[in-house]
Amino acid sequence: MSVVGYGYAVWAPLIWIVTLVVIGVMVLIWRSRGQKSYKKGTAQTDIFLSGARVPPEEQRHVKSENIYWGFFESLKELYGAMMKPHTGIVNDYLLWLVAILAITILILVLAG
Amino acid sequence: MLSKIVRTVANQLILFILIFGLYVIAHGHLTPGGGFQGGAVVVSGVVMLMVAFSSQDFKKSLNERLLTIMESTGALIFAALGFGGLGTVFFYNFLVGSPIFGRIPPTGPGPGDFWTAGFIPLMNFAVGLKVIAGLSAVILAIALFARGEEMEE
Amino acid sequence: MDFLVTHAPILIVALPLVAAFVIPLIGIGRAGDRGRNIFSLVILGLIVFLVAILAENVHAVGIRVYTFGATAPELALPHGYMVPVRIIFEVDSMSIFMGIIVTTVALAALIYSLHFMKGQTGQARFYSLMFLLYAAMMGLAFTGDMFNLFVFLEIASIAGAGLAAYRTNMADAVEGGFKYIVISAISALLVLFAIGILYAQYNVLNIAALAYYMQYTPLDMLALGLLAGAFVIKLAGAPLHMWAPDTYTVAPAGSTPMILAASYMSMYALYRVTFTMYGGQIDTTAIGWIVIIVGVLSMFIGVMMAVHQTDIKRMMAYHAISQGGYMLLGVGVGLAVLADPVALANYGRDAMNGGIFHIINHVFYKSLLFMTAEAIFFRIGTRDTNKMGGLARNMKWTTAFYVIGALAISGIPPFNGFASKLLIYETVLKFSPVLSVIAMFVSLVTLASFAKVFYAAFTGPELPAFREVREVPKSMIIGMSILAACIIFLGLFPGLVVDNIVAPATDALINHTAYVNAVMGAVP
Amino acid sequence: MENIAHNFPFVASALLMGVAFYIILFKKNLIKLIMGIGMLSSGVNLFIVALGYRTGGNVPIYTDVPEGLMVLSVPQALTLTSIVINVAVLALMLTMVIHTYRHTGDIDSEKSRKLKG
Repeated sequence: MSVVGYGYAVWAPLIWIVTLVVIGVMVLIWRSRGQKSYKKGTAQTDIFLSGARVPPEEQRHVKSENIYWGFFESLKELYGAMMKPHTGIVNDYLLWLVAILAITILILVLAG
Repeated sequence: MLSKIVRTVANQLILFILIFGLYVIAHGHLTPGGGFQGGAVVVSGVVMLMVAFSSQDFKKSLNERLLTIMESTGALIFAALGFGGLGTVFFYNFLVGSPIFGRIPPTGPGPGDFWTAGFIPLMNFAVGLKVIAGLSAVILAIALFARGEEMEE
Repeated sequence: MDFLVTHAPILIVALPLVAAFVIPLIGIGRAGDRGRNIFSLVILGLIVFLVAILAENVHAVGIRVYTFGATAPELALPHGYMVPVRIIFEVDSMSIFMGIIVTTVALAALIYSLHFMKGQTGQARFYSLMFLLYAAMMGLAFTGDMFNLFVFLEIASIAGAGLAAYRTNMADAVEGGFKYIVISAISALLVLFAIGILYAQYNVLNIAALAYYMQYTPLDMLALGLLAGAFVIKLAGAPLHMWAPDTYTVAPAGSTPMILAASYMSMYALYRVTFTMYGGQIDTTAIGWIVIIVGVLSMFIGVMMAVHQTDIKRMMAYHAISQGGYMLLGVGVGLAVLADPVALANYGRDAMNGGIFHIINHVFYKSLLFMTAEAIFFRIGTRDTNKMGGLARNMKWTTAFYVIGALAISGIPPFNGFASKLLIYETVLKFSPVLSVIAMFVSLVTLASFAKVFYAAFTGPELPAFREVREVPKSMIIGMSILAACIIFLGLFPGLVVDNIVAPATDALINHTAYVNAVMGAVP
Repeated sequence: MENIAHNFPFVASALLMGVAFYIILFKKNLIKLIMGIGMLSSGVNLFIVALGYRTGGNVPIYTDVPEGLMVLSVPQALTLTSIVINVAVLALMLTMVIHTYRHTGDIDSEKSRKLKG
């Protein structure tokens, strides 16, 4: 009932979940055998930044635009090329429509 | 507000425009025309009044609530006529043969009999009501917007 | 009960239409809000029931034909006629599949909106437009002739644009609505032009009759090109996707899923035209490859633009484009091999199963994600992820729903996105391995971009500005949990769904003679 | 010569559509854009009405017509529906342009845009 066969393999979510639960239980058992000396509310849980002063909360949070900075930096040219057609001008959207329409009709009339 | 001559002529002319619009609505099943066309003719009269007088004056008499009620009523009458045929099939013309618009027209070329076509004339009336209210609301709203005002909420 | 079963196709379209015009009348009084909410829920509950019995009926007896104004609903072709003369509704498994999707989303969106819209002006118009949009979408799914398809497309566009521009106090909302109505109006006029070309040749408007008489002349191919272009811009396939982020971003929460579903109704129309109307003797390889290329472009451009966004709803809108590419890829593979029975049985049908299964999955999880984004907007008043942080501390339900949606869209097992994506990867691999690799890469970037937003918006230290933020009201949580429950159900029992509603829909598309014969079977 | 006269409505509708597309694609003023869409719809409507016309045909409203061709009534019904829809669409667009003008003080599609990228 919950199984989908694809030819190469079979995807059975229930079996997958049972496996996940077994692994989870194993992890929990593992975890419970760890050190017990960690205590909440003491200096153990404070942030340690090589002795430097810890900045306030707003500055500690990594802003969304800084995440994957390297990815965007290395793909700068691709993004430059991709931003160019996304002008936000409604006439340009329609220009694309007409261009694609012309190509589609040409292909269909010639191939059909 | 335009000059007194324009206002007086508009006041006289609106009657004829209304009559013609209602004629087009009523004879929609016999002649070219119908609910939308007749409604548009009536609304052209409203536009004329709006040009001759000012759109603020209309805000009082043609308020949003009235137009909403009119428009919804028109649409509901139309839908109700559709539901009326549900005994057989939706949109089944159940009025054929009944005294209201139910006559079967005689064959042969002729100007047509008014009491024919079943519920189609009634639908034309409903559409006409809806179009008059809807287009008036549109035109009033745009006229008021252009002056920097809102239609009252 | 028999009465309801017989008249279900029209009641499903007519009841919301009536509701759309009754709602402004209820909303006039002072105490109208409560009455209007109850009325909307009652009507929609009734429609859900009708859709359920119609789905059961279509599953049991096959294609249902409903003829307007005839002496009997099944009388599409009166005795001695060569073509159907009346307006007909033709409901097959594909139509009812789209109907189920739209109805579920409408139910969740309506319940979500009850609290979301509280205290805003013009609520009557909002609900009225919602019902109008719903009626138009169901009409699109059920209609059996081309002209009504155009009419319902236009109604859906008008209602959708009105909803998108609903918050007229914001300049960008009006702009998004305007762009939507402009591209919708022009694409609808292209559809009308194509209908005119078809009518000129065959003098019929009925889809089944057109398919019966289709000669595949160059003019027919011109009409197919116009229809395909118009539907592709409406479903936001690259490179015609640019309007979608603008519109989805600004639409108020309850209506964004509805507008999203409306764009997939255009996808349904595209499939209906290509498979049913042109699916006879013609070699569909050319149109199949066009669909595949559009799909791959949408996947890639959509996801790459999405990673870059800082507006949370805009990011999700670009993902909607990218996920639309998966559906086009899956079904495009099926379309390209439609003329080859061996390849079709080998992997084409499964690819189409994947593409069509992805529609229901995607509409559910993307609607859920849009709702979580708008829940954040509801509480903190911004969509900019740069300004967010630590929201998980106060909005636990919203975070949970976001995580469910994000995992589902990234294709993480055991959620539903994985089931359909796996189906697409495996079948496309047999058709062309490169396409399959691109699809997997896109899925990876999807996960990356959702992880980015999760990190930026929900985790991190509690920002002082959001210390007072509370969880969203109950009706919004209920609306989201309906969709979350659907996602988990689809994820746990994919086989049940694929066998009972997806596979019949695929077969309804492939088996074009059944659709034609349901109307034209009695032609002398 | 007769052929040209027969095809005249189609030529006119093609011209209308061509001019309309030129306006839609290259005029940045939103009001002009709306006019272009209006012209496009007129062109399509003219095309469909011209399809149904038969030279020397009868009016399709009599119950019993004389011998000969009859002008097709279906395309006229289609055109009428399409006109009604277009009225609604154009009205909606105009109100949106008014709102855009109120917010941004401009009706140029490039200068009034807030959403891009």
